[in-house]
Amino acid sequence: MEYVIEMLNITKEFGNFRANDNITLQLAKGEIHALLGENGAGKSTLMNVLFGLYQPEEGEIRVNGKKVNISNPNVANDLGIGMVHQHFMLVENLTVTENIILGSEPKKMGVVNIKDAAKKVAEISKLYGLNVDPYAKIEDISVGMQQRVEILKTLYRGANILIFDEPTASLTPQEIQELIGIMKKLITEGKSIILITHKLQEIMDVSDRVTVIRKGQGIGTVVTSETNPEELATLMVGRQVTFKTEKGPANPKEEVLHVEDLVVTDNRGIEKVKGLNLSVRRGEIVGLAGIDGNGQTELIEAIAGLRKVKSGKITINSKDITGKKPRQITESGLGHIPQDRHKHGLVLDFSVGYNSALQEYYHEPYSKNGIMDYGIISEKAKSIIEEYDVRTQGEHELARALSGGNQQKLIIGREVSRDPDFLIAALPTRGLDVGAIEFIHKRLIEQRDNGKAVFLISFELDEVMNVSDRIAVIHDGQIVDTVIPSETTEQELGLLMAGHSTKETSMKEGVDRDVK
Amino acid sequence: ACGTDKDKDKDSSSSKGGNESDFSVAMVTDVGGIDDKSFNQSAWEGIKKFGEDNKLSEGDGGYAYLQSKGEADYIPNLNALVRRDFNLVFGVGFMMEDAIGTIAGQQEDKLFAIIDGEVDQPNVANILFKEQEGAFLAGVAAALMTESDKIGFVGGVDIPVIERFEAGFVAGVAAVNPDIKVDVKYTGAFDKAELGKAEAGRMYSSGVDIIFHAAGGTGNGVFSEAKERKQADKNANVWVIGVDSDQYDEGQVGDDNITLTSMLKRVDNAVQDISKLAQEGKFPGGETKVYGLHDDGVALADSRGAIPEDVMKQIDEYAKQIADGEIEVPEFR
Amino acid sequence: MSNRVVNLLVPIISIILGLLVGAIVMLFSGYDPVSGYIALWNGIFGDSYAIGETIRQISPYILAGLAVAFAFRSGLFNIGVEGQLMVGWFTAVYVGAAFELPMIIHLPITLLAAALAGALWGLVPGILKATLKVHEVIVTIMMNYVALHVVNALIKTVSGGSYKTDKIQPTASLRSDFLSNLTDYSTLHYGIFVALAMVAVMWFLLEKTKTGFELKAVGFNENASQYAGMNVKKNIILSMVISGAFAGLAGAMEGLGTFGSMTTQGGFTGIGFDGIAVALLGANTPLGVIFGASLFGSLKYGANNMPNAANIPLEIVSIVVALIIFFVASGYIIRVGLQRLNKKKEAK
Amino acid sequence: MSFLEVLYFIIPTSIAYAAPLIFTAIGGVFSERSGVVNIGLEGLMVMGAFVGIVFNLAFVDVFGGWTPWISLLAAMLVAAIFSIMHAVASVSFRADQVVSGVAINMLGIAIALFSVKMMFGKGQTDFIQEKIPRVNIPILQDIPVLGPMFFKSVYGTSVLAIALAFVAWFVIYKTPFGLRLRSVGEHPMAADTMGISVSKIRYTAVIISGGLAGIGGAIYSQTMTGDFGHATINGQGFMALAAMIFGKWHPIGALGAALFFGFAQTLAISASSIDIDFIQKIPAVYFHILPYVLTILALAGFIGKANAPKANGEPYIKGSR
Ligand SMILES: Nc1ncnc2c1ncn2[C@@H]1O[C@H](COP(=O)(O)OP(=O)(O)OP(=O)(O)O)[C@@H](O)[C@H]1O
Ligand SMILES: Nc1ncnc2c1ncn2[C@@H]1O[C@H](COP(=O)(O)OP(=O)(O)OP(=O)(O)O)[C@@H](O)[C@H]1O
Ligand SMILES: [Mg+2]
Ligand SMILES: [Mg+2]
Repeated sequence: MEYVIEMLNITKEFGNFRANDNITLQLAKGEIHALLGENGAGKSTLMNVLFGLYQPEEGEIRVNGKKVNISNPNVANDLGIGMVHQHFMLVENLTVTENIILGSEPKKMGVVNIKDAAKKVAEISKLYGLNVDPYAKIEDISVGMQQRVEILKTLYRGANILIFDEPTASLTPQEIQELIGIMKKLITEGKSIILITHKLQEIMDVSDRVTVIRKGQGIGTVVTSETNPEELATLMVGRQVTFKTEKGPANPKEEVLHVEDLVVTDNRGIEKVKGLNLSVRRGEIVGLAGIDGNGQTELIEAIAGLRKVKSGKITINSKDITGKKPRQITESGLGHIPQDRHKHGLVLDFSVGYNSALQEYYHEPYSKNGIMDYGIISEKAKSIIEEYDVRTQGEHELARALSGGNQQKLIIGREVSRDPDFLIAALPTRGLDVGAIEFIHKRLIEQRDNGKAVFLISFELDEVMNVSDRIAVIHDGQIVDTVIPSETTEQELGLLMAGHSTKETSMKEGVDRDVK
Repeated sequence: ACGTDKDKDKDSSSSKGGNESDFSVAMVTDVGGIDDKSFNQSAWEGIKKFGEDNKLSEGDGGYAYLQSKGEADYIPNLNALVRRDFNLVFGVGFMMEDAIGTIAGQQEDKLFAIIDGEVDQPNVANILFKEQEGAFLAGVAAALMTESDKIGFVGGVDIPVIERFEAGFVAGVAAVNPDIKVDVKYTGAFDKAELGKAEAGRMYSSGVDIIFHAAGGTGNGVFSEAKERKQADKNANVWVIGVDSDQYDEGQVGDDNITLTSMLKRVDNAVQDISKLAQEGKFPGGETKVYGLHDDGVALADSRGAIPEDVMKQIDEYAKQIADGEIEVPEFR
Repeated sequence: MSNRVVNLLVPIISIILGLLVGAIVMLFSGYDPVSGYIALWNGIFGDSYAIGETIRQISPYILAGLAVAFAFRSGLFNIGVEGQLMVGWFTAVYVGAAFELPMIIHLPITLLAAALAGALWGLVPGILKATLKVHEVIVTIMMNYVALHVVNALIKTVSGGSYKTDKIQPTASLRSDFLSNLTDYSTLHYGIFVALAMVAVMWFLLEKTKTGFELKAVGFNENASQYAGMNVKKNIILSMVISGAFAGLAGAMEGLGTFGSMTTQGGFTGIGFDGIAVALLGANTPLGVIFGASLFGSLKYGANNMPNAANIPLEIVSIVVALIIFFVASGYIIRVGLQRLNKKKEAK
Repeated sequence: MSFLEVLYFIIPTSIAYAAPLIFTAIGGVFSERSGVVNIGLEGLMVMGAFVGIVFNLAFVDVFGGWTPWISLLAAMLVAAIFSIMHAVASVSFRADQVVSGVAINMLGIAIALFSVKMMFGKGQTDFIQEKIPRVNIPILQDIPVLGPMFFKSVYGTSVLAIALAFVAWFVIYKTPFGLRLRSVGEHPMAADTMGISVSKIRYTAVIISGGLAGIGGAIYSQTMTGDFGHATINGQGFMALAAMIFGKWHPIGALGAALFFGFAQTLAISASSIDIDFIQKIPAVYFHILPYVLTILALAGFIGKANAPKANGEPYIKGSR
């Protein structure tokens, strides 16, 4: 086989920690090569080495058979290697075009020639069907769009080897479908792709071969067509993983959350939630399905008291909490796994221990009349680490140093261990490996079985289908329909999310293909 | 401990080698610094003069100074000099009153003098000046020289010393022509030239043609403004009266000069006077000596012809009357 | 080398580097570094008197440093320590002079008053930041000038047109004959204990109390703090107020300890600005501040002896001090150097 | 003075007051837009003020009327070189940029004063003979009302300052360098992955800030004091810092803020001199604090937080998150 990229026996150390231990990865021309591994296995590190951000301690890299020394991203760019980073590398307050031309700006008499650049961007984006607005500011466009900007950046520089580090972690199903389409198109254009993702189905769908790494070590490379998700999972985790989470039937009891004609606006004052009604009962998991930007964020933040309610009423345990302060709401029984773990969920510069007490530090036993008891807090942290298998040096390590996966487990541990009557879980498994996901789903169901109400927000249809007992579909700030998982299909859901009412869907079966 | 030892050897050596006549003096500057073109500098000149007259050399057993970065340095500096065994130590500036008071209390066998301040201790001589008398003459000069009959006074921070300048100046103007209104302004700072400049700009624009400043560094701004106006237009009628030392050099604009004259505060004379007295064993401890026109404590600088003879005569006339006590110049506004 | 050793070595090496460069400067400008540094040493530790004065000088630096550090810990940059210090100084002197009370009441009240004054001066930027998101740096800079002019005006008023307030009652004084005699008539006063007490207070506040937990959280991440039900605005204001209180006490050091009165200020004292360096040299930790203040205070004070004993101009000393700060700040590069050394050693 | 006369006084004076601040503040904009906090502006201004005067004194016979202008260049050069220290510390040595700034401030005044002592044997320099002149701009000065306000006896430097603001705006928002500058200050890692050398940009930015602050200081000393001493620059650097933040890290904003400060100052001065009895009765202190209070009020007026560049103050370390 003819390889465009060969990473041979790469070893990368951070201090005396081996993030990559003698890993070999060979990318054939025109293939989509998946890179699979648990959180913290070493995937991003390996790719950062290939992109010239890190220098490996050992091993060599060959491009088209020639040994190269990729000392910095410039070299990578020149070699035609482009990378779409896991944490986007976009300057928020610049426009799409500015972000794309950054570093190789077209000039007219010393002035950046934005017009031409924008035109070129528009062309490329048209060529690959990305349709992004060249003049839009990054901070104003959706994550999916930002993702495409990242892709455009590499294409604009004429990269023919593209690295995607968890591109789908934060995309909606539609966006994922579109992305997959884009990748296939790129291949036909003669480009080669390395794809990192935790979603085995995606790997099965698009990739030609898979390289699996575990705890920094290469486990091996398999041909996709000759394997299956179960095998892949076992390879990467080192044990059997169940996908369809086992759960008994729900037996819903009295209502816990009640939302009535709720209206909420976003930061710009535009109404995002428009007279929404919703109810979640003890002993059930209600999933909220919807396309990003249809008011999910505003809804959650309004319930949690992080955003002003324009009109309408929210009650928890039939206690009116409309416009109450976050703490009052928490105390009336809310547990909240926030959508953005870095913005709301954690104080990254606090230790794991401090973070584990973030919601309860102010009352006994964690503090008595104004004095903290860090001893008890450490105890609590230890138990969460233990029980929720948070991989960390210990409760004194900074939350910042944890992998997203482990950061997430920490948050879930903190919120669930408070045993709240009503638990909001917003995108709880984003960016996590299958092992972690399985674990988290188990916990949510456990809560339900203990007679708590759980409200699950997710862009992953299969997650919503697997975990929830009822699915409320949100579209344009309203619940357009509520369906039972066993009685619906992903297709139907997709249509509802797109704003079609159930009646239409039956006739619209033909559209499935587009949605899928 | 080595520090004290060193001091000790110093002491012994100086007392060994020194014959009876040698009488060492030293001073501590205030935050203004040794060369503030004002009383610190003037005091130092006095001390040097005294030293030279008595064939003393700079250093221990002769004459010396220490500079203060901030108020907190006064006491340590005074102490350092006392430890170096100077017979008489001057503290310059009212800010040093407390410091002198403390040290004088601890070192009763040493002699101290404070300039511009008063400390009630038997071993401290207090030196004050009748700034108002000098300022009065400046006022007379201004009143006689003004063509617009508008005169300005720019003060720094509003403290008693400066108030004496103001009071004397205003009185002097009034003595010549009661109808002239003096535009009195305080910038609230001694070190903000931009404010002095703006203030002066305002005054000149409003028709003022002579400004007397008692504002230290802020006064630089006054000079800048006047000089610019002179530079822009050779026959612009703008003048500045300097303060403390002869500020003629500041006034140079090409071959013109906008310094009308300066009100001198002869701290040097006072310092020498006190040093001599002390040397002769007539140290005025516990007393307050107020130096005025009469004893060359204050004076007007040579105007280098900016002020014509006849006017000078009238000024000298006033000077005489003040010296003879016929005119009593007010101290307060 | 263990991390601890490195952490110790870095400041030491920085100081040595600073002194070295300073020595070179002296050589080139025709001064004798040896006698210069001997003078510096004697100026700091030479005799009990010097030591006394050095410690005296350190006290206000500790408090100014605490003020800056405390605000920093909750994400605020307080350049207003200078002004807060001045109002604290004035208030201390005023309360100290105006009332006649037994010491056990008078002194504490006076200190409290000074702290409150400083706190008040910190309250303004605090409120503006919390409610209107006005950047605290500008407001505190402006408040410095306001303080300067207001205090001078107040001195004039309370002293009936003079340039100096009355002396404080002995019952409000931090002066101590005991300490003074101990250090042969230095002006050392009990202020140092107040300062050290405040170090403890800050440490306790930040590391032990609920408030400290909240202040730090808000400093790191306002969103998460809000999510965790903390009152972000309250904490921002609180932080500025406490910071101001420390600064006010720094003023009290001058008013009740060093001077016993306040004279019209021609300009800023500089202590407030030095406080920034002190705090950051101490990595914004209470104990670190003691280190920063000691370094700063002793160099600043000992410097006076260089013109005195070796007639080397003060400016050279400021250069040395600045360089030391510079090198301490650049500790990273020194760390790298040390690690290189280590590697070499291990290699052998 | 009539109302118009008052304006004829206030406006030129405000601009003259603002000019040094404008240069320095815009210098700050460059530095902080690249992500390097620069509270060393004060020290850099001191350097500039000092060099400006010394150079002026030394070369006045050579350059005659051009001396002040060439002195500006000299000041720019030296201050720029001096600022490299700050760059090395904050970019290469990953120093705490605030501390390094403080060090720059202390060092600036110390070096300047020490050199003065060495050169002149006293604490301040002599007075310069060739100050920055005020000029009447032909034709424009004859425009009724506006003429006397803006074009009669103005400093060339004031004109330069205002021009600079627009040049800076152009550089920061229209040129490749500006684009890179902003990206480095917002998201250095992103810039790095795009092959931009974060350090190079930051060095350049800091050095630019040094040069501009140097000019600012030299303008001040050559217009306001005419000599250099320990108190020549005191606080202007911090006022410039305030202007930069007030102007939301935007050159035009900084220009506006600086002009506002100047306006507030001169307003207070002329207000205090209005010859109405009750105004004359107002204690001076109220006028002394007026400019600063006005500023605070103005800030409170412009509700909404000034957003600093995201990466401001953080040394860029590859691979950290
Ligand atoms: N910059 C760094 N400094 C120190 N250690 C690091 C750094 N980056 C990664 N590591 C270590 O290397 C390991 C692998 O990190 P990497 O980012 O490659 O994981 P990953 O496979 O991308 O995980 P995820 O699936 O969550 O993205 C981590 O567990 C961490 O301990
Ligand atoms: N600067 C760092 N110091 C220590 N560990 C690091 C650092 N950067 C990354 N890591 C490690 O890298 C691993 C994963 O890194 P990566 O950037 O892929 O995070 P992640 O888990 O993918 O986060 P997310 O899923 O939120 O994107 C984690 O184990 C984390 O501990
Ligand atoms: Mg990763
Ligand atoms: Mg991840």
